[in-house]
Amino acid sequence: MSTRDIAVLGAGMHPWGKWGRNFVEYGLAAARTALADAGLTWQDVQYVAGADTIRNGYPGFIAGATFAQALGWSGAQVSSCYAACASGAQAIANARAQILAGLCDVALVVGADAAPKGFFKPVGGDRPDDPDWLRFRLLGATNPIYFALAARRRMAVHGATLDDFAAVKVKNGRHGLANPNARYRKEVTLEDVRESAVVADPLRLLDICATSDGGAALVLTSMDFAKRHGITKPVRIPALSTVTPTFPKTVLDLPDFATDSAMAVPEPDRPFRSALPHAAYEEAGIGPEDLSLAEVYDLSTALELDWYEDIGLCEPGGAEDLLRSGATTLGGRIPVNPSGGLACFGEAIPAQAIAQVCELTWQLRGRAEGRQVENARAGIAVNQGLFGHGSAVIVTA
Amino acid sequence: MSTRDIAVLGAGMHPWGKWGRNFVEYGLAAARTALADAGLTWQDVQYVAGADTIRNGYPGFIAGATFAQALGWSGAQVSSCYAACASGAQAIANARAQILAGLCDVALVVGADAAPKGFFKPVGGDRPDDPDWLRFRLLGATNPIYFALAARRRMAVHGATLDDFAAVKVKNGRHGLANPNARYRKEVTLEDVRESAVVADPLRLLDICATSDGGAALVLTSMDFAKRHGITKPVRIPALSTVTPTFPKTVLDLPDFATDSAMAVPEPDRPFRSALPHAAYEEAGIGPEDLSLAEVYDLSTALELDWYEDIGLCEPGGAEDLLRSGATTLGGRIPVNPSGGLACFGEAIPAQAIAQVCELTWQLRGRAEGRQVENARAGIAVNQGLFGHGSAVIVTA
Amino acid sequence: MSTTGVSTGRERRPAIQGWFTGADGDVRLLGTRCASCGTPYFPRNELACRNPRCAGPRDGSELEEYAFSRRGRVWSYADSRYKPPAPYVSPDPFVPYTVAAVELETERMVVLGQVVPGVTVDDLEVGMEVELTEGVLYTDDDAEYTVWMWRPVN
Amino acid sequence: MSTTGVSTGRERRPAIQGWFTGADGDVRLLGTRCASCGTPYFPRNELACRNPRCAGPRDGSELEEYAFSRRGRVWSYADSRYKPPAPYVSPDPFVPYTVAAVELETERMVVLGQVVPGVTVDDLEVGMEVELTEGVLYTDDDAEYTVWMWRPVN
Ligand SMILES: [Zn+2]
Ligand SMILES: [Zn+2]
Repeated sequence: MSTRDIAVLGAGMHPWGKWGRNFVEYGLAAARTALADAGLTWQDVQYVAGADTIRNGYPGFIAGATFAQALGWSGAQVSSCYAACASGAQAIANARAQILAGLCDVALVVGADAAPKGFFKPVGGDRPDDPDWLRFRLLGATNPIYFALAARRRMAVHGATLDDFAAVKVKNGRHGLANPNARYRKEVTLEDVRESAVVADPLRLLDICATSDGGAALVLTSMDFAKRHGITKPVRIPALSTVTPTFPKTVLDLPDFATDSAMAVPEPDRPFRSALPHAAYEEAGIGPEDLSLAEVYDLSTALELDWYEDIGLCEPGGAEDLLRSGATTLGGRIPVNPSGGLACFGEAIPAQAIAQVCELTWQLRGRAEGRQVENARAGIAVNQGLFGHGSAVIVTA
Repeated sequence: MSTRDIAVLGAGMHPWGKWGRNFVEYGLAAARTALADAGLTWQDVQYVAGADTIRNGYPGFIAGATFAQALGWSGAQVSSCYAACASGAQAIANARAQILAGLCDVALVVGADAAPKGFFKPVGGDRPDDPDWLRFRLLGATNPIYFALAARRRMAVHGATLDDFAAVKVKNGRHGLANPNARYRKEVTLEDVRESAVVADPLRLLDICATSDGGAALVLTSMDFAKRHGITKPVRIPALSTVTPTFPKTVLDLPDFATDSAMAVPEPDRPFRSALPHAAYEEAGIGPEDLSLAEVYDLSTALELDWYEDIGLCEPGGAEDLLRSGATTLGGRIPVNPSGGLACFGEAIPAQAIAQVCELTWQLRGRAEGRQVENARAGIAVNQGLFGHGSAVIVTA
Repeated sequence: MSTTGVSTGRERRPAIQGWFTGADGDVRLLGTRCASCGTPYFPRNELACRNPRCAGPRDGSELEEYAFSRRGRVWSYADSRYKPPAPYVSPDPFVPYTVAAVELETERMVVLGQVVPGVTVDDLEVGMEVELTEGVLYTDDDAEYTVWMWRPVN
Repeated sequence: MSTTGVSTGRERRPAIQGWFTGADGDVRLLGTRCASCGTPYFPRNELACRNPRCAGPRDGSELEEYAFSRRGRVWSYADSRYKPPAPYVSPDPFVPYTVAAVELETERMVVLGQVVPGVTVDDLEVGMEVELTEGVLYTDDDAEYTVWMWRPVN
């Protein structure tokens, strides 16, 4: 057991969907479910880590306090963080550090969102100093445009086909069929994807993840507390990385107008997206060959293929073959997104990285009914958001 | 030495003012100054904790990453947090936990703001579900209204006078005269305060803090790192509290329409604002009698008097006598706001709690030129913001 | 626009739905109350009782409609001498207004409200008895928008 | 409103000041370049060189004006088939547009831009040479607002 282990005693979600209610409700439900799962009460929680939503007014900016108040002010310590798609992972990182530092024994991590319809857009107001505003104004560079640029690049460099992308959707659609927290639980065929409207060439509607309402929560404790609580072999988090890019960042990401220049300093050995899991593998002392499964951020179908390479399941350029081999399908060597992924959930930004860890927890407990990976021992959850954010979390049985 | 000690190796600010530039510039300058003060470089930093600003577009929501990019992507781990006026303290708390957990040795904490003029107002857009929007819409309950309600209550219950409030301003104005980072460095007289316009009765313009641009940063390290770096007796942070209120929260705070009801559960023994330092005293194993100085959040002059009682410098109702005795003036028994406080700085929200710790650091090093507290050994910095946020940080020599 | 409270003959509408009710003489703040532990909430809480020691189901089903006491005592008061920013809807020229924090004995809580126009801080004292009424917060071409207001009991 | 690029006789104004310059045939992206380490920045960086190993003063004084290469090769491309949200200013009815990410050999970086109207994804290929020009992004009653655009080199 590493001295960097913490225990995951509880996991809970509010189902993803378009419910039209306040995000606090989703977070509260997820928190209560996670506490019940852990056999603990809100009064046992010493530290609350909230993952913020920036599209739901002031209560969203201070999600930790909002959830603490909704659960009933208890005098717990609190934090609220924001890191785009990695917000949930940073909330886990905050809680983990508190526990490893001995500052608390029991932490609750909560993220929830009520998402707007359609394209994500900048928060209101004229903000010509804000790159996230300018990319819409000057380029019409929506999120799908960035996803499509990466997809087209993959086609040109690695020979990915539209049917490869569609096959990712078909696979994930099937994975999520029995997931009670998934928003979309319906078989999708290659034909369905092929026939869906092109949103941003080469990506079709069914290649791109929707935006959803949802909530997810985790109860994290010290290993000592878990033992005292009678759980001798809890699911553990031995490693978590939130590293930033290394200059020059030569891969184009949201909301950039341009990459960094590699004129003065050569590109780093490891591009940003692969540096994230690399740091986590180093911390955990394991490698991709030790994984039983992975949850990766499939904002688009094509992006899932990039992740195969970034987390080391295959060499660069090998993702299409790996997919076609069936290795990443449930029953294969290394199932990816057994939960159904963003393809079945849609994105509820601050909840998503927490939901990934919920799925890994259930898988490692052997309780992922209808989508269980056999003998799951270790998993990784990765994501990437705007402005140099991303995360990799390793979870072990 | 407590096992909860971390070392403050560097402190730096960008002067407060109304400079009209981007907040990133202030944060960058503060970070560079703090690094130089520590004798370290940006490349030594393993973890960056940003305190967010919510009024400067997307880069403000992810302040940690914004500052990391401006300093030059280095692969450091990152976090960004928001907690209203306690944002800076939560950023310190995040960095401290990482260090105490052994996850990093060197952390950089940065907060900066470019503040709008006049009253703070809700972030743009119609948001009738947001209490921070509704309090303006339905009541016209600006921040000064809440400050004024607290001040009037103090007058009625404890016999504070308008001249007591003015005396706080005169004291802090004098304290800040020689502070190179203060925005206002001008002697203020009782007459000046008396003659300034009433903003929200009973408070006058000079009773209420302005909003400012500014930045502050700290370089925090493990005690071991400090020793290896040749600093055997660094200034230390042995305790930090970000506790939430305990139900029922019976003191009216921004942006509440009402307090909690005490019908079902009696009021907690310790109201919220005094629970904050109490938790920090417990953690540090010291009490108010051990303090050499305090930096308290004087959003209004009257609020400074509340803090005297909340941090235990005197019994409830004793603040006016303590002030009048001169004990809280430089040269007195327990100088409060030797920096000049918000009275001389104006508020740059995410930077402020960090700036308080910068001041304590300089005081404990004996290098607070022109405002030095004699033989300073221990200090406390406290603040309170909206929605159940607040902090107390104890710093020792 | 006007906040003088003088009727302009326009339709009267509450500035917010469901927060208060009743005609003059029996205006009440509306909130919810936990049927399990008895805690009342204003503004209304429909999500779950926030008393962490409440034994109720805490899924919202325990929360029932509740009308608050009409009278209370001034806990504190203040005024606004300068025009606040939007979303406050201000008449032009701006008219200063007074706000009171009022302690409700039965509910053991303090509730904010504007004080009826014409009553200034000079007319108020901590401990003074006040009662709830309805007043005009702002008007537009369509209607007068009303809100709960405190007024001294004569 | 129109984004067709057809002149309407209105005044032409850049949609943003200082990001590009020049008349057709010599349109350049404008940015800054570190005089110490040589790193160029687009959009312009006036704060401090962001190369963490740069030996320059890194207080902004090291950053000088820089005009980027006019030509590059397509790194990738995509289009938008649905009207994006504001602040994009869309004609009514919406007209799809194409975006290219272009690799500049000298600067060793990739820069985004819309592709001139009329050029669709079917006309593009990864590796194709393109050059910079100026096109109309949107118009209002006062003016045509222009932006940098990529166009294939014939
Ligand atoms: Zn209850
Ligand atoms: Zn340079």
